[in-house]
Amino acid sequence: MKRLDLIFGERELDQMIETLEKAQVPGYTVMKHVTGRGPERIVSEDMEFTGLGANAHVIIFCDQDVIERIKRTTLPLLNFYGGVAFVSDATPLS
Amino acid sequence: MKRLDLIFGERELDQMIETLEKAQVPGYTVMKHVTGRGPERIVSEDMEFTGLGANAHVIIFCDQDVIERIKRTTLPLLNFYGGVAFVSDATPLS
Amino acid sequence: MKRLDLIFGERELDQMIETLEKAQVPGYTVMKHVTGRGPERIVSEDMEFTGLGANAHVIIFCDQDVIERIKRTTLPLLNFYGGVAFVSDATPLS
Amino acid sequence: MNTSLILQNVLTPPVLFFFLGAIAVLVRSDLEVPSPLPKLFSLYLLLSIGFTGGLELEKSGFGGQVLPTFAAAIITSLLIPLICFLVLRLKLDLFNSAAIAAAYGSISAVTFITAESFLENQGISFDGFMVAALALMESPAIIVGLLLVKLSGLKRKSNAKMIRFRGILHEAMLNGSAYLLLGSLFIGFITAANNPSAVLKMQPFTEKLFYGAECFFLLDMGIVAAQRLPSLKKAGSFLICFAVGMPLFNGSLGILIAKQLGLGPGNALLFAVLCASASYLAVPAAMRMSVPEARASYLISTTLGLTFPFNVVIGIPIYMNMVNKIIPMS
Amino acid sequence: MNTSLILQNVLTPPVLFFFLGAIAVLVRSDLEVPSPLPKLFSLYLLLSIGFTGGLELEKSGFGGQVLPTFAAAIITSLLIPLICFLVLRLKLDLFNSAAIAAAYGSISAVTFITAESFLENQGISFDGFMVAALALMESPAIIVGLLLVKLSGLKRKSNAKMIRFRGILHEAMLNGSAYLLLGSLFIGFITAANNPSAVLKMQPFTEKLFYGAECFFLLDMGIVAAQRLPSLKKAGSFLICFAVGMPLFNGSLGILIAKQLGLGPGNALLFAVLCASASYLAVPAAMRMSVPEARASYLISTTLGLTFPFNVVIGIPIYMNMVNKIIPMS
Amino acid sequence: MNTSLILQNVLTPPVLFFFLGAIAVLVRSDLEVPSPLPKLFSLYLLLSIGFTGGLELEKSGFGGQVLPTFAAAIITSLLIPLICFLVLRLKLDLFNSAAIAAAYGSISAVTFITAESFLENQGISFDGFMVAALALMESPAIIVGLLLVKLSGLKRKSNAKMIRFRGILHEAMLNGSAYLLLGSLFIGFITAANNPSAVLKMQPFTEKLFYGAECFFLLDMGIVAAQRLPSLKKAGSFLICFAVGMPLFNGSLGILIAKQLGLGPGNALLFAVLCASASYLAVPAAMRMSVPEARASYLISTTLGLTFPFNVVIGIPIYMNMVNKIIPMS
Ligand SMILES: Nc1ncnc2c1ncn2[C@@H]1O[C@H](COP(=O)(O)O)[C@@H](O)[C@H]1O
Ligand SMILES: Nc1ncnc2c1ncn2[C@@H]1O[C@H](COP(=O)(O)O)[C@@H](O)[C@H]1O
Ligand SMILES: Nc1ncnc2c1ncn2[C@@H]1O[C@H](COP(=O)(O)O)[C@@H](O)[C@H]1O
Ligand code: NA
Ligand code: NA
Ligand code: NA
Repeated sequence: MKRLDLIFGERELDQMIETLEKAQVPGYTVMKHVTGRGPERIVSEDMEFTGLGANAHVIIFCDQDVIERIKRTTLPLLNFYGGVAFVSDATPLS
Repeated sequence: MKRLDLIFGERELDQMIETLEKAQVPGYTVMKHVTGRGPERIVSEDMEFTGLGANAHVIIFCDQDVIERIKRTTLPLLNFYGGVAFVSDATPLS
Repeated sequence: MKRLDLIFGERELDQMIETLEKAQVPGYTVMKHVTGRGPERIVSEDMEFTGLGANAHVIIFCDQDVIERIKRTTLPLLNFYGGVAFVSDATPLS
Repeated sequence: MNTSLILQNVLTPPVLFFFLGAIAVLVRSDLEVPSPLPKLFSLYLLLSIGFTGGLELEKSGFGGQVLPTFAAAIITSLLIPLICFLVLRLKLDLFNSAAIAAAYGSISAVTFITAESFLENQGISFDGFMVAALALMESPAIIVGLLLVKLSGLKRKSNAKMIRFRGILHEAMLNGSAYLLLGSLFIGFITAANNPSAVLKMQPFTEKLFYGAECFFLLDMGIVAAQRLPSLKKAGSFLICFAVGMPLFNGSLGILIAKQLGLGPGNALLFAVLCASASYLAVPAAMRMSVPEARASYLISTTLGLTFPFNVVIGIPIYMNMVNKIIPMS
Repeated sequence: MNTSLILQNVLTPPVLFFFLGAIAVLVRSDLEVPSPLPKLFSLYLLLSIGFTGGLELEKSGFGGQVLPTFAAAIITSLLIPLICFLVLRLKLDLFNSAAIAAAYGSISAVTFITAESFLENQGISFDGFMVAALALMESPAIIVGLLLVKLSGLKRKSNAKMIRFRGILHEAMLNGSAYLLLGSLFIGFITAANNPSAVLKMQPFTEKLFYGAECFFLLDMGIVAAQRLPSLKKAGSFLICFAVGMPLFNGSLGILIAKQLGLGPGNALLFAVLCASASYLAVPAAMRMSVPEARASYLISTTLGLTFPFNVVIGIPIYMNMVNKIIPMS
Repeated sequence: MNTSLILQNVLTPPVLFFFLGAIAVLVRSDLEVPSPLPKLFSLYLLLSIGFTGGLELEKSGFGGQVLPTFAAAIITSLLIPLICFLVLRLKLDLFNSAAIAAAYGSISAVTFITAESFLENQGISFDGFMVAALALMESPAIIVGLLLVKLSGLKRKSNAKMIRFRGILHEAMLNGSAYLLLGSLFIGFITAANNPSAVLKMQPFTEKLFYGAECFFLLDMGIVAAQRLPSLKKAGSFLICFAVGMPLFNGSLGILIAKQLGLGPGNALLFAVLCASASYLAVPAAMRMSVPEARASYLISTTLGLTFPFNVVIGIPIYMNMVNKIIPMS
């Protein structure tokens, strides 16, 4: 199985999750209040002060075919608003 | 070495950590206030309001034999209360 | 590409990020308020109470050569103050 | 029952802020009260309610109607979950029935506060020892709920076996909110008895600030309640009827018991509200121990999404009306 | 203009705490107000400002200068972003220009409060309905800013197409801070009309506590503002001049309009401050919808890092001076 | 010394809430005050203590006993860590000794407040400038602690070399809590001198609310202290004796110095409490810079788990008793 890490602006969280549901993910995990730096933007804690929220970090454990669907549904949004997405391997503990 | 990601209800955190210690993990890292959706349950921020707490995300870097012990000590609890556990490869930076 | 997970005391965060910038990382993501246990220290939420802060969890997606530079700039600090660093494989979603 | 009574009950800041929060969700505003701020307000309210209750209990002492009321409170909150359980089992499985029954047997402190404000507005007097009754009614229903699972489940799956009696008592008496409420009550009592000047120094925090902090908390409760409404739709019409019908039944039961106890109209209303209200703070957490399968979302959407606003908006005036018919004004 | 007026404006606890926070960053102290505590204070301030404004509005009614002032407020906050946009386009791209223009058309509640305190210190009277003007001026500029992007961008890239008119109205009227402010205003109004005893019960929270909570909030604003200063340096001298020059222009404009409206000196100062101040709470979040490229760091460093302290320290006395010259003391 | 004095000291809401928190941990209740709420209260307490201290300092001026007391305060807080260090080195390594010595040289603001309440209860007067002494005693011990590591470690491992003198001063004077305390003191002083009406507007926040907020904070301190008790057991009997014996010694020392200074009984008790109390807020963070090896858990379990409750419950009445014997009632 695969593990997908998505990091993007908290303000886009609801929209992103909608696209993930459209890709029929089996589940997801969300961490909010995440900060960081990307190629062109620093997201610091004072973003939260201004109502922009910080970043959100979303983890999805799923099969490769879900990853393919996510590419179609979620990637355009990510490219528009900015953010990163990385895939790695993972095996369920069982 | 291996990396184990456990995600489950915050309320079970103490119990889970007890089982991890029983499996003699070398260490662990805990992130609380995590939300998400699993196969049958949505964990949202209002869970915290009701005292249920949100999810916890626990990361453990360890050797394969610890993973085997964790299977015995922690997996039953995880299956009872719900939650996910995934293993992947990781190499210490050194 | 690679994924690097760094976990260490929140109080050293600014210093660590300075060393990461020196290694010219393309970006990084920070999660604060993280707790855990290492080989000799338990970091619990009451650390925050005493102004020590909890742990920080930093994720960096980057190429192998950046990892090599991070080894030179960041590892000494990590060894001095304590903390863990693990590398795994990751592929950008695209 | 006249609508002006309802309107007057609704047009108070706490209730208006509740609806402001609920409407925020419905119109998709991005207003939110980020965690753990709601926790700050719920801890504050429990501490203040408990402390003030302790002061009042010290003033009233344990004579007269006090001890009989306490006994009746405990018995009622053992009885109500049993009734609820029987009703719920008509349609729901064991675990959900037990969890929801426990919630309706327990109490909602915010509903109680709203009823107090309502009485003040109407100029009807009531006694401070009723807060102690509130504190006493928080836990017994949880014990009943957990026992129901344990006993009914004996022949069944493994879960029930995992529950031990000590664990049940522990969850019921020592969950964070019951513990803080009872502890603050105790501290208020001791302080009133030994240290009257300290009482004065606490008042700006525990009393003056209370009404405003309640508004803030209700703003968030409105948000949470409205977020839960969709899952209520999924829960089906049985639960929706239950969420409205059960409080009416429990409230009426409470009034009859209050009449037997000889309580005045103010105390009788408060007793009715304690019976009619359902818990969304202590119970979900406590029940999870035995019932991870109980879909907490049902529980909270029923108690917080429907029963709470029902009680606060329509219920309280209805119970008052019933009290006025049944209990003679002193 | 005398420096004692400036000094008296600066030597108040809120302003001093702002600088205490700013200096903490400059001397690299590790003082911080961890999130979400700043959110607690900003929610509290909006709720209290709104509620108190509602009370005052109920007192003043809608007669006399009230409705004309409201109309002027809305028109001004549609006009100012257009002027700002023209100026900004001299040097900046479309997206940044629109975002910053919207911020300067909108208002800063904390600057407004500081001006109120200033008037109280000077013993100059003003009217409570001005808070309602503040609430009305929060949203229109956001609409203008988003429309500017949409219209100018029509022939251009895809982003502009993604913005729909409904979305624009939604972001402008229903962003968390506008919604809470207007909602609390509404609740204050209703409560004052129906429930005077509830007003008294709210006062310890919404009024007594206000000044101190403002200090705490300004401590954090000082920290954030100072953290933003480096990125202001990157922004270049054009933006720095804009951040100081534009408030002076907008403030003067506000005073002229106030004179036409026949407002007294107190209200005129408040109107000038509404025009001169720039938003850092609602606007950045609302603009992001259309303009993810707009470097929010420019926006916030300009409005919060420079315009806010400028207005609070020097601006208010300057505007007062202008008011005294232009508007005869009644 | 009579036990009624102890009882009266214990039966106050702040102390009772401390024990409520501690017992919650012992009986395994799930009561918790989630982060960053404790930070909210500690920031609030520092701000309020500082501001009020500034007001009082402005009232008292710098004449009479004020400056000598300040000088004595600084000298004492340089001396005490040296004594503690010598004692600790009998059993502990360099790093732990230095860290713990610094903590006992520094002060605990909450212990100080409790002593003030104690004096008020007893009807014994004291002076506001003692808060300024508290602020002055926070940092010097940190400098001593860091210097001890640097000097003793010169021939040793690399750590000591990494500490620079500028860094030491920076950590000691500009750590968040010292900075906020001194800054608020300064602001209180300026406000009292220039703006008496602003002082009145601050009071509901900084004074009226204080006692209740203190209770809330102590509830959390009780939880943290009790969580630390197990690691105290690991620390061994030497540290346990130290945590009780050292405050007694330092308190006595403080009383002797107070006698030399000619302080009245109230001020003398406060001075003794400053000497006897140990820091758990500023010091652990500051020491970490030099001493990542210092097991912070030892430090906090000793100061917060044992010395703090000891001082608050038994220590204060003991010191009062000693003061009454040594210093004649004026
Ligand atoms: N190379 C990277 N490694 C880890 N996190 C990253 C990286 N690049 C970007 N991010 C995260 O993604 C967020 C949004 O990135 P962007 O909008 O592309 O600047 C940043 O704030 C970081 O938290
Ligand atoms: N496929 C998944 N990917 C990421 N997180 C998941 C996934 N499935 C479940 N989770 C997380 O595990 C939590 C508990 O899952 P469950 O109790 O099985 O519904 C959820 O709330 C999610 O945070
Ligand atoms: N084996 C491990 N797996 C996951 N996290 C760890 C591990 N070892 C240490 N950590 C994390 O690293 C932090 C600092 O570790 P240390 O200072 O080495 O005790 C701990 O508080 C944990 O959060
Ligand atoms: Na009930
Ligand atoms: Na403006
Ligand atoms: Na000391």
